[in-house]
Amino acid sequence: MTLALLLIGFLLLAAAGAAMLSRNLIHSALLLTGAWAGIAGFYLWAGAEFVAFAQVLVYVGAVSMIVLFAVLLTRQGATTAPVEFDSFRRAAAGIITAGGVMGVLFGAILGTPMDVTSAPPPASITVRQIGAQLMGPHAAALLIVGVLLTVALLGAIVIAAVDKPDDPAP
Amino acid sequence: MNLETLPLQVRDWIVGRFPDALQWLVHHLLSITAILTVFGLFFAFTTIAERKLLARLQNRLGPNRSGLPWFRSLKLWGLTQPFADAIKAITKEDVVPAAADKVLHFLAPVVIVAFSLLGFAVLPFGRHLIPVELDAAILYFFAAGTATELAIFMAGWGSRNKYSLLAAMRALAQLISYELPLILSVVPVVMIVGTLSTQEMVLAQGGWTWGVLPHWHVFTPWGFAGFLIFLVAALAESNRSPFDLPEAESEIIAGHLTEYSGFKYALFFMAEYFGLTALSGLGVTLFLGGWQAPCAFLEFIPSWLWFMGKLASMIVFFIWIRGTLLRLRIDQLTRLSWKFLVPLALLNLGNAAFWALTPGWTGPLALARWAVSAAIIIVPFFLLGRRLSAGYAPRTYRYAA
Amino acid sequence: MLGSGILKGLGVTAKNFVGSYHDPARMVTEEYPDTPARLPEAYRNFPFLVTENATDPMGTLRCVACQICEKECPPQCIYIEKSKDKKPDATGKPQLYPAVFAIDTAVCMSCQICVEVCPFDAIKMDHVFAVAATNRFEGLLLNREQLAKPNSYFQQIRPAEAGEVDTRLAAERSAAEEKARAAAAAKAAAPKPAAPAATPAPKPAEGGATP
Amino acid sequence: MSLFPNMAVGPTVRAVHDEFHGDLLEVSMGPQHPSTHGVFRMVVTLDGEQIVKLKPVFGYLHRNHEKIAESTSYLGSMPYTDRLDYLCSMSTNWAYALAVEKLSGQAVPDRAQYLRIVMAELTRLVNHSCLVGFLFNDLGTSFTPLLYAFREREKILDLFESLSGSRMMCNYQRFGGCRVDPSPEWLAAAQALVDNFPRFLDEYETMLTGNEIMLARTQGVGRLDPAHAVNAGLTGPVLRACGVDYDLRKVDGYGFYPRFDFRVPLGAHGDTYDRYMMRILEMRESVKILQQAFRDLPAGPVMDPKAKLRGFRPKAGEAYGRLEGPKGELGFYLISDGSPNPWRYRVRPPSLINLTLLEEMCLGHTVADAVVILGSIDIVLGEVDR
Amino acid sequence: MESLEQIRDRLLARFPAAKVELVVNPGTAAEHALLLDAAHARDIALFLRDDPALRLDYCSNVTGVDWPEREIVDTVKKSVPDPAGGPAKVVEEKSKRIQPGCLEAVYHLYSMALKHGPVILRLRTGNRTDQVTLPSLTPVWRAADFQEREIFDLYGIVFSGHPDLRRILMWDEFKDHPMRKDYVAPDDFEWEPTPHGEVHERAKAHYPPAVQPPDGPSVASAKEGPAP
Repeated sequence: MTLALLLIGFLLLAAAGAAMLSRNLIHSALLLTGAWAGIAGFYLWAGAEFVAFAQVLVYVGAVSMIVLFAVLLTRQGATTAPVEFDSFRRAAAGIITAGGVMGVLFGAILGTPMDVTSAPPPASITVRQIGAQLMGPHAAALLIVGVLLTVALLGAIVIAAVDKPDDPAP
Repeated sequence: MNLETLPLQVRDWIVGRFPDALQWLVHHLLSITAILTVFGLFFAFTTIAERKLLARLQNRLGPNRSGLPWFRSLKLWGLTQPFADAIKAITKEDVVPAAADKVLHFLAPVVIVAFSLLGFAVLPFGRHLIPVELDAAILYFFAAGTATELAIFMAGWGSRNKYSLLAAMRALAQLISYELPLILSVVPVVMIVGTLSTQEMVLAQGGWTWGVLPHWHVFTPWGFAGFLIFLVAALAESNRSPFDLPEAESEIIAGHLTEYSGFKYALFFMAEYFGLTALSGLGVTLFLGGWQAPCAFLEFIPSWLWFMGKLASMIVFFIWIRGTLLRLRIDQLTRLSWKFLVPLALLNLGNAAFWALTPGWTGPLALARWAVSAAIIIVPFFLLGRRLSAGYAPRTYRYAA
Repeated sequence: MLGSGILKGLGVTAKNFVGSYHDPARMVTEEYPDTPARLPEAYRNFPFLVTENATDPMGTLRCVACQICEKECPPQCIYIEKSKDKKPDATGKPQLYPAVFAIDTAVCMSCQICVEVCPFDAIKMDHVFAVAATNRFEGLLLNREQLAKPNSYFQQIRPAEAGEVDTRLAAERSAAEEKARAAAAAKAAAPKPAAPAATPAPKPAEGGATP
Repeated sequence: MSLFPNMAVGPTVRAVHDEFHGDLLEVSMGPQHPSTHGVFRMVVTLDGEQIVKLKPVFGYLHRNHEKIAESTSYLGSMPYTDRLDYLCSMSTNWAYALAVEKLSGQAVPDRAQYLRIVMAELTRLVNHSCLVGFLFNDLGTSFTPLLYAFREREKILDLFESLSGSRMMCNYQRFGGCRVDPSPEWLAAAQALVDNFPRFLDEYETMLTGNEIMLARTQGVGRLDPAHAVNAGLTGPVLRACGVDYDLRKVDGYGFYPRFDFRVPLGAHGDTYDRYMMRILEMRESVKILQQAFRDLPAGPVMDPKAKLRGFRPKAGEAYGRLEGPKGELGFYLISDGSPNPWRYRVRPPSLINLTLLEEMCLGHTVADAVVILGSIDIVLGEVDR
Repeated sequence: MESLEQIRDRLLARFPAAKVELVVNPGTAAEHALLLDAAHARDIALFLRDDPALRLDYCSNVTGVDWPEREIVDTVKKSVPDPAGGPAKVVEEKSKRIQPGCLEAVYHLYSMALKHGPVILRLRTGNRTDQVTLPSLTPVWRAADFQEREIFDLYGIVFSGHPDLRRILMWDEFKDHPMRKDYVAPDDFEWEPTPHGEVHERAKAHYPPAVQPPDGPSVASAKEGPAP
């Protein structure tokens, strides 16, 4: 089973790396989507089917569309020119922030107590139990997320709606 | 050895011939090949059925000339037409425009066919014939279905052609706005049956009252409304007739398929049909009782025949719609979804909740239960319908003095 | 109700679907290569020259190279060169005949104005529509030999019109013979009173022989 | 009343380059496009889906028909008139014959006048059924209404073929009458066809006129203001759809039309739906005219005995003959200088002039609507480009 | 509708400076026309459109006509007294004069409001070479838009005041005006070897003798074999 994990991990990191390095913005957006699919693969490997399918449905289906729209609307999709070396100060600032973020990440990973031996695969949870959990202890979180998303949706519509007169009256 | 379990026995016989370590792999490989061959042929004969049915709708014969290569006199009513089309598609030159983004142009058909085939993994074809018994089957089905948007966008953007770009934008708007009613029309069934797995949904629709009336969801008010919304949304998801805007041949030539030719075009074509078959398979499973027989005494016919029969009848209905209806404009299409289908689907959700909470109403109360449930869905249908078609009515004309 | 128009539409297409199986009015396909094309008699496509009989086409060509059709043809696709010598035609009168009569069927639009203006019924419209040639210039330029078709063919493709034309021509020929015989008789009668003493007039039979 | 209501400023026209909305997309629809009814090109500037500018481009099928006519005899130009509007060759022939008869004062016997009306009305049925079929094809049906309309059109074309010899290139009228006298069987077949034509129309109307998608797609699309339509010289069903009562069969009363009782339908909104209904109602009126014509078709010659076939030289002078073709006012303006060839031969093309306001009708609508509006105007490129 | 003479008199009364003449149409159709001078054409057109009695709101047809220079021979019969006292002999005096050529735009106007018949206007340019501008009547009747562009394209009359004067039928880079009587077709047509008449002569000039087909069509097509 660890062979599958290595394979998924390698594909995941390769896609993410390629997304970083590729010149064409559309290509990197699609590679990012590939990386999300890799994460879904990882969930499948871990036996959490529900989360994997939710991940594919949400990320590969919807969020990738939002990223592509963002790329199209700002019309950067066509430009493939690399960013030149502007000035020493900007490069230094870039390296510092990257280093900071990496430090925080590694601290978090190393800090969590994780026993290295592969834990016994948990009994497969049925969707009904997940539903019960969601409706039970985590009901508040679910409702807050729902409200949050609706507000975000309405906000997006308000911003995007150009003050166009309504459809020409018949 | 009855016909019902024949496919299972054949599978067990083949799997038995392999060493144990490989048996798991062979088992799944067999189900994959079974799906590919059955639905590959189903796709082939759907194309010929579509062309002949459309022809019959239009008072003409349809393709009937392609017989067998060496027995020329044998015409076979054109049944070998799809194989002729396949050869034509394969041998045609595959032109890739110079300015095209080669990677996207190549990947689009691959992605769209792969993801549209994934949907078949969870459909219960027969009493025991289900490729993968997933607990979250419906969620898996919709997860597999979302990637078609991605592929259409890649095709539209990759071809570097104005019409393809227009089509990619239209396709995205259409698919996104119809994903919601599709999922919302499925949620009542999940709520009533209480599970996401398709096999249990079909089992829940078993049994007949007085041996004749099956307990299919479509025969309940919320089920019928859900089925209609599902049909409209499925038409839109698979870019079929009233909603075939992305490849509206009269406006933007073949939309995102303009720059595709040869085998890649055939792949897109195949993906569209696989998507349509998968969606109608899901519709049959959720609303038309999957592989359940319509009456008790017809139980002897194998269950997978029932599934295929219902699937074929839904495909014929789609073809009939294609032969009759006009195409909607992009803003009307999205308005139909957001202002009509989504509110109705939400109401239907409430309707199903009411239905689920009142199982106890028996005898005269059952009629009341039906009436209330029907009213919940029909009254808003008329109100929303009148508001949607406000100002559009056939006119009467005056004549010159 | 919102969907009623759509349902009526579906009803009509269903009626047509069912109708296509039993109602001939709703099944219009004619499988052309298998069932031959039914052409009405008046159908016209590309002219042809009428000859009296099939055995000697160039000998009995009705056309007398009067070049009216060449002048009247709108796209100017007919090319005629008169013959130097004369040849007796059906009624016996010596007439010219076309040494070269070419129609460029690539230019001809089958408008049958040449048939209308031809005073000798020498050119009629044909029923051929499956025309193919390997070379679009010389291949479609039909000369006299290719254009000539016997009167029997004309009767076969246009029975009514051919019948009319034949009765009219037969009437003209008999009238022409009448005149010729009367002229010959008058000629034979005239010399007798002028020169009774001369050797007997050439035998009337010989006069009658020259048509 | 400004003649160019929104020539420069469409309802949502904005600068070509706008930071947030991105620049405008210029698409060329045609000359090779599935729904421009021939080699017609529209250079469309799009803001997203909406049309901001639309320039029609003509000339792809220009054969200079008028220059050819100046070097051909009057009779020689008759077959060329079939090629002008190749869907309605019979009524174009009549328009040309009408102009030449007006130029030379040639009389036409009664039977020929009746036959001309029969042929013109049959051509109107052919043209309108053709248009309605293609309009639904532009609206997106997969050929079903088009094939129903073509089923009826083919029956009429078979009648033309058995009479004049060719389905579409009839070359049937001559100066002073018609070329062939139809046989009784032909008249019986025509009568039978005309009697069950309304059955086809009823089936068409039940299938499509009440269709919700059809109402949504055509009502309010391509609206036209009557004053602009009259000033822009639009004629035919497109003009009557705006409510302007102008039908040459009633106004000029040419041929024997005053003897027939028929009504002229008028629209009220001037949009694509009205233009579609004009064609359907006009087809019903044409069926009424045909039934009256078959009922009292007089006997007698079809060709005026004094009419000369060759060597036709009208006196020097000019004449403008016009008639109500299926697409609008079709006119022939002939100037003769006494020679067998006309000095100037001018065709007034209703298809070209009906396109004058195409841009005004399409501004603000989407690409899908522009195709439908063009389909509802009914143009044939043979007549537009001549 | 009033007769043409009444219209002309009302126009002359209304626009004293304008020159409006009646052009007689000798043909049997007897559709006479009004010849307007270019300067006042647009005001007269506006008047004709808006006058309540006429209301010519529909410009049906706009036609370009090319009248090249023509040599007119007028024969004048004069009786010449015979010097020897005999009867006076009638002598035809032939005098040649050159009628100057011009380009002409003919407008057929109808009224849709009052449904009455054609009033025909004629506008003539100075000559056929440099003075070829006429006032455009598109601002009065939008119907004349495409037809005036066609006249500009095929005849070369420049319409001043036309909103969008471009070639309509020929491609924009085309130089000459094809409908003029003295137009010479370009020689770059594809060789069509129907060897007769004028086409044959022009083909000969194009193709070196080697390529030319042997004279006479019969020989050529015999080799090709009969069409079916």
